[in-house]
Amino acid sequence: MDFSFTDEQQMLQDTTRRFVASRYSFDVRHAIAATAEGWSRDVWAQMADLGLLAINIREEDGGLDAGPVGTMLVAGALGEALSLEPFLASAVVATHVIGNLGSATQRAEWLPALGSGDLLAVLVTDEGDALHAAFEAREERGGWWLEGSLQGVYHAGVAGLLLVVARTGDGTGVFAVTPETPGVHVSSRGSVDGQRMADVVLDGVHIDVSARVGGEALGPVRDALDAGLAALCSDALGAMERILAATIAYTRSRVQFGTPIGSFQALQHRMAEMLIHMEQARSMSYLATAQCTNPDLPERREALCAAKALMGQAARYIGQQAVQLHGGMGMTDELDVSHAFKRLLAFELRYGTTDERLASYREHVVVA
Amino acid sequence: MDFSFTDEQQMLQDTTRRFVASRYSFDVRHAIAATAEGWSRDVWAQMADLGLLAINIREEDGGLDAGPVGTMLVAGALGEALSLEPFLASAVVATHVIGNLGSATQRAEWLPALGSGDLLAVLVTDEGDALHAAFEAREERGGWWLEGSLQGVYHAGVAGLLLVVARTGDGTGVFAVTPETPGVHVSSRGSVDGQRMADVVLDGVHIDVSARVGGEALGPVRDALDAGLAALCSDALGAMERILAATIAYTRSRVQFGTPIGSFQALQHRMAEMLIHMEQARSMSYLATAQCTNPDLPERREALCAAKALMGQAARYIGQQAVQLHGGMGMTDELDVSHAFKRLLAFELRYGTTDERLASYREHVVVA
Amino acid sequence: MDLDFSPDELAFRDEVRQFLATSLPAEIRDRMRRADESHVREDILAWQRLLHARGWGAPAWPADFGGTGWSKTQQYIFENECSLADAPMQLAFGVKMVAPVLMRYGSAEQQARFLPGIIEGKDWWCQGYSEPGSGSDLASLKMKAERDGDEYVLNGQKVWNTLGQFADWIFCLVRTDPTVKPQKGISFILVDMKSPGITVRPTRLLDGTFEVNEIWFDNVRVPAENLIGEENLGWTYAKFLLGHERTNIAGIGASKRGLQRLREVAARLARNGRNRLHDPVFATRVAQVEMELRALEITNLRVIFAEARNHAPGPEASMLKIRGTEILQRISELHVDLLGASALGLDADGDDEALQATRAYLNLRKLSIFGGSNEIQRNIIAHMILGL
Amino acid sequence: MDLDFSPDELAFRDEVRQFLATSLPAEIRDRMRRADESHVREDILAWQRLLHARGWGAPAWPADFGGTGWSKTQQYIFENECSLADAPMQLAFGVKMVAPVLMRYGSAEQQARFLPGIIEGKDWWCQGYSEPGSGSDLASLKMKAERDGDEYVLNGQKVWNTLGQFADWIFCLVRTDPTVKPQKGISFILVDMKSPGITVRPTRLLDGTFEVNEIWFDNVRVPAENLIGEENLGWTYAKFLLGHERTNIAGIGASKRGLQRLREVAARLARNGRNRLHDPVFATRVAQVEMELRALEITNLRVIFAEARNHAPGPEASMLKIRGTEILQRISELHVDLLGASALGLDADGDDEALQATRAYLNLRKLSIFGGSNEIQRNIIAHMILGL
Repeated sequence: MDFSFTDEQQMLQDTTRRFVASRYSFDVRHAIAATAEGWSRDVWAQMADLGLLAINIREEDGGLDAGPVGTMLVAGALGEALSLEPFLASAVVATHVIGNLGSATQRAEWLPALGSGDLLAVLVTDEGDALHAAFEAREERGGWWLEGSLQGVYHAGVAGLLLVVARTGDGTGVFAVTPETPGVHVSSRGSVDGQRMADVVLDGVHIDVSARVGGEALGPVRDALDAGLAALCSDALGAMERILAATIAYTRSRVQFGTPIGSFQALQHRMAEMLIHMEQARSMSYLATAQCTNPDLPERREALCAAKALMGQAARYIGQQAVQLHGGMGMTDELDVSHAFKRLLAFELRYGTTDERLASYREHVVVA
Repeated sequence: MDFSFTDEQQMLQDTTRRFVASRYSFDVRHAIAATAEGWSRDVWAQMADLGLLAINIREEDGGLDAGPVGTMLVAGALGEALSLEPFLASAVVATHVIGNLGSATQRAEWLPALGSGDLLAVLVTDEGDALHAAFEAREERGGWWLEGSLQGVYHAGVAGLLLVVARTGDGTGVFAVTPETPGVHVSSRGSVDGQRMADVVLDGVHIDVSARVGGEALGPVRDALDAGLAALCSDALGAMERILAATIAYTRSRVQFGTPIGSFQALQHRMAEMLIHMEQARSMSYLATAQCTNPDLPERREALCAAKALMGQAARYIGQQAVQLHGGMGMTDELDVSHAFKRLLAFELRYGTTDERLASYREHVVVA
Repeated sequence: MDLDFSPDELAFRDEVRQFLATSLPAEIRDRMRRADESHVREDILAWQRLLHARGWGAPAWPADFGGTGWSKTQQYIFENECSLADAPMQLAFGVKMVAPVLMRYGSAEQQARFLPGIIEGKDWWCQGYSEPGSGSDLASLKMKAERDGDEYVLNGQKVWNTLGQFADWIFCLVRTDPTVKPQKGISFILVDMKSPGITVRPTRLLDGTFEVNEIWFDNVRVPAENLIGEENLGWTYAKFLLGHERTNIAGIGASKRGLQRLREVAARLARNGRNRLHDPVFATRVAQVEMELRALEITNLRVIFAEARNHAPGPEASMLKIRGTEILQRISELHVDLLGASALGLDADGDDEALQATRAYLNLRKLSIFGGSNEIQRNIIAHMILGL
Repeated sequence: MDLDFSPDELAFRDEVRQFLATSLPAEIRDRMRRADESHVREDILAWQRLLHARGWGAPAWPADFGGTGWSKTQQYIFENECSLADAPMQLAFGVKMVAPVLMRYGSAEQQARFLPGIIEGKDWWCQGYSEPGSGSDLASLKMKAERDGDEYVLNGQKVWNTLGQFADWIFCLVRTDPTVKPQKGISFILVDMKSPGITVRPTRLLDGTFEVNEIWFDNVRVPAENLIGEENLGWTYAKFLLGHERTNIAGIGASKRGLQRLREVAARLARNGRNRLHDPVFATRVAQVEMELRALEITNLRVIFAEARNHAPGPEASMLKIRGTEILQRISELHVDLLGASALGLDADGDDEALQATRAYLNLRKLSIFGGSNEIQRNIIAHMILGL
């Protein structure tokens, strides 16, 4: 049992924190959110320069291979900054799939570009359920026909490479599709947390046989989604840290009836409860990170469901209380509190909702 | 819509309140609880003198016929006093069954004795489920054979008349059995709320054919249990009033860190929440009273389940917080708070637990 | 004791229902149903005119002033039926807030000048109470009004002004005497929103809508005849007003409508699979809210009954505010949880139930903050009811 | 970062399990399982002797004093395994409370005189802290100790004394200087319970058991050599002690055992029908507790890890106390709710699981009150961690 981080991991965290502290202020983020694309290619390039986009690429593929713990620390710092960049979608999930499933040729073609930030890839599948394939792939005339549609795929609207998960008849495959391919329709819209997501429709899309990424993909897709879930948990923990710190600072400075409202005991106890929720959430974020690569799948699933469900509950409690304790200011778009609140709401709903994860957990541990 | 009480109802409430205020102090109750029987025949006689045992007897049978509202007000005052007497079992439920089901002869034989306190009768059935018959009745040789057993029947150990609900083959019957009848085994024990309850075993009990009370009994039994449930809700409301008043008084007088603990905002907000729970419980107690005679059975059942479930939740919250706010004193046997807390726990578990009632309500209103 | 409405009350309810079914314009009802606020001023004023034409423009006003003379129970029935029928809420700032103050403390001239515009749906009123730093602690407000001949000159800032961007008039609390203790130096004044020197800046809220404003007053000149009652007695009028703000504070009708819609959405989603209401865990959460709402409706009627006898809304209204807003917020959570990942979208076009659910969830956070935060309400209960 | 126990720690856990399986007497284990406290003094002291014989009499003491030299993680593993095996809890007042004070602040003579009796399971210690009116506000205590030659003369009353009816010794906080501010005039003294002038009155608790006492001191003469450290510095020692009281404060092992037993009871009840754990609503409540417990175990290990590095238990222990006691209380609610109406009985004979469940539910109300109420713990978090 050891809760320390290695020097390398610590450095990765420090790097990310320094970067967002100097380059990703609330005002910068606000300006980025208001752009049409809703994220910053410039920031993305800087993240690449710092190596952050290569932490999920293995060393033999030219990456930093920082593993789940390194990813946790980077994602946590980005979550605290309420970052809008597609780190989780491209640098964690898509990078994972290509690294674990791709042929040597595919890895060599895509991984360096992913690490350098030149390529942005997104896995197109139901992030809440690895077993649910929204697309069908049919092999025909030396290629593949893809059909299907999926709503709300984070950052799919700006991806240079869509990694479509489809049922193949005898299993599950991942197919690399560029958005320019005829029959591909990607329409972006905003998510509640200010990030962009897209509805993806593949209407008789034909691709070359070589566009299939590796072979049977269910395992690698599930592994990538679990890595994504662990990173998302860490992102949410960062948002919790941000919002709790903001709430404490606000209640210390806001004066009513002649005293700071932070001196009112009922509010103090509420914040103490927020802290406990957050520390319990931190423990679960660690658990998700430790378990997301566990080869014992039922054990992994049980742990990840518990982590997501408990953190989802913590997100709701902490988010709602933070807004409440900010009073009217919490209702506005002007402070970070409402944006962190919305990021926490998105966390609750993504990668299997709190309700869904709690039901799965219940079936694993209670009825078993 | 009218939330006022008639003069007669108001008088009944005042009478009961004056009676318990002058004759049923906490010390008197404590002494009664310590006796072998656990209730006071003397108090019972005084209640009879005041007419309280006749309020569920119709006027044509010589009673006061105060109806559900009168019963609610009397039961509420007795609940506030944490009364140990078998008012609910004998003067509400058993009296109801005889009044509604009994032949003229049976009513004439038993009702005056019930009203005068000379006879104490208890309905022996599962108070949480009118449809569950714990006993079997077989007609044979000009009489009835009764078999079966039931645990935890309140006050059955001191009843002069057991009204046993049994399945008859073609329906449900109520059978009047005296405890002296061969084969009747009644063993008393204490309930968590300080009242006595008994396990009743009928082992080949033979009774005369005339001992059957009226005919098909399912309807009257259900009606009587619903009247009992409404009275029990009112009893619980009385206990809530007692425990909240005690908590407010305690926190006003108990000084810590130089100020009464009732001045701490976190505790004030807790007590405000207790009050809201109690007022919501009061509304549901009214609802139970208004609905317990509704001829529309699904509507009645829905209302009674909602009332019992919500009041059960209120009982738990108010009871637990009252003990907590009393600190160590709440843990002792010496103040009324722990006794009211235990009465509220018994309320949660009796007449269908909170869980059971909430599940029934859910099936009525949500899935329907 | 009788928990049911009387035959007369039931007949009244049917009359209201009938009126709503025939007189509420379909396009207004549909916009309300979709929470489409693109025509909010027109819709609310049009509905006010229709109500006025029916003689129901001001349910709570005395008949002398053109009110209905309805009992409190009738007013309750009316408001609930309006919610259930997706009618717009009447604009409280005029009908329910400034009007009672005018009727009680205004001069005959002021009454004649302002009340018709309110009941006839001509004037849009808004409220100038809160200031930066003076929210729950309202008496600490700072906006100055200095007498200059026949006028007052106003300087300062109001915040959390609801829907003032559409307003013709604003009633303001202003400080006319800074030398006495805070409650003693406040006056109550009516200001034409077209007056030079007023700047309104709508505040973008977390759900992307614009519902509240900051308003700056820069040497705004207001005729002294617009002062209500006496100078420096405004705190009395303000407290009187806050008492009247509390009718329908429990929002029973809105909660009932929310639960109806939850059922509708659940049934519609069920075309792709099972109805979420058949999941016992989710259904239990719904049942819990239904049950609490049923209790709260009775509690609300009890408070109305007591008020009708005592002629003064008491601190019991704080209970209704707390539980009522908690229930509305929990229903909005149920909507989001029912929709799951679909609730993530926030900038689809307005005709999408996921968008509405998410917006409502975000927007209704305000319920426990505005109108006296639920913490303040708990303080009131502790002090005024429990005597702590 | 590694959340799993190391191979060495796992081997240690197996060693503890093996010891418990072979050395915990069956009759003691069965009494603990039934919450039968009829032999509580004999059982706890017998088990202490068995632990001592194995060299494990004082897990947290330094090896110099006969302790195990175990790491904090090993101590955690040991306590959890003991809970899971239904072993008695070691009596904290001796091993975990007065002993660390003796080792840190006692004289060599005091250490030699008192520590062996504690670790060898000979002496039963109890605590004299709280007084009427001085519970959470401990520093306001009033019990007097006046110097008279080589003795102190004690007069006053202690309350909420746990299990003192069985005690050989009591450590007391007493006021030796009433003229200075409260914290400055307190001393820490050890008193033989056989001293003339001591009266112990057990208090009947709400569950019918006798677990706490009132103790009166009427001119009780105590040798001055029984004073710990310096006169009037007792508050320092008391705070040091309270810090040490907090090991195993989260009660992870007890909660795990409680959930195991809930499953066992559910399975046994299921012979008459379906297992209540197949009811999704009840099962969700169980899952909720399991999940929070899993998180709390990691949180507990994080606190232990941090403490091992910083050498001082911090205010984080307050979080463990709050959540740990909430979880234990909720498990006791689940037991009662599982049993339903069967849980009504309270004076059946001791071998009845309904009786145990009800007693436990009632008795465990104390967890959020004693040992620093959960309200006090929230104050500590607000002040010491959040800086409010």
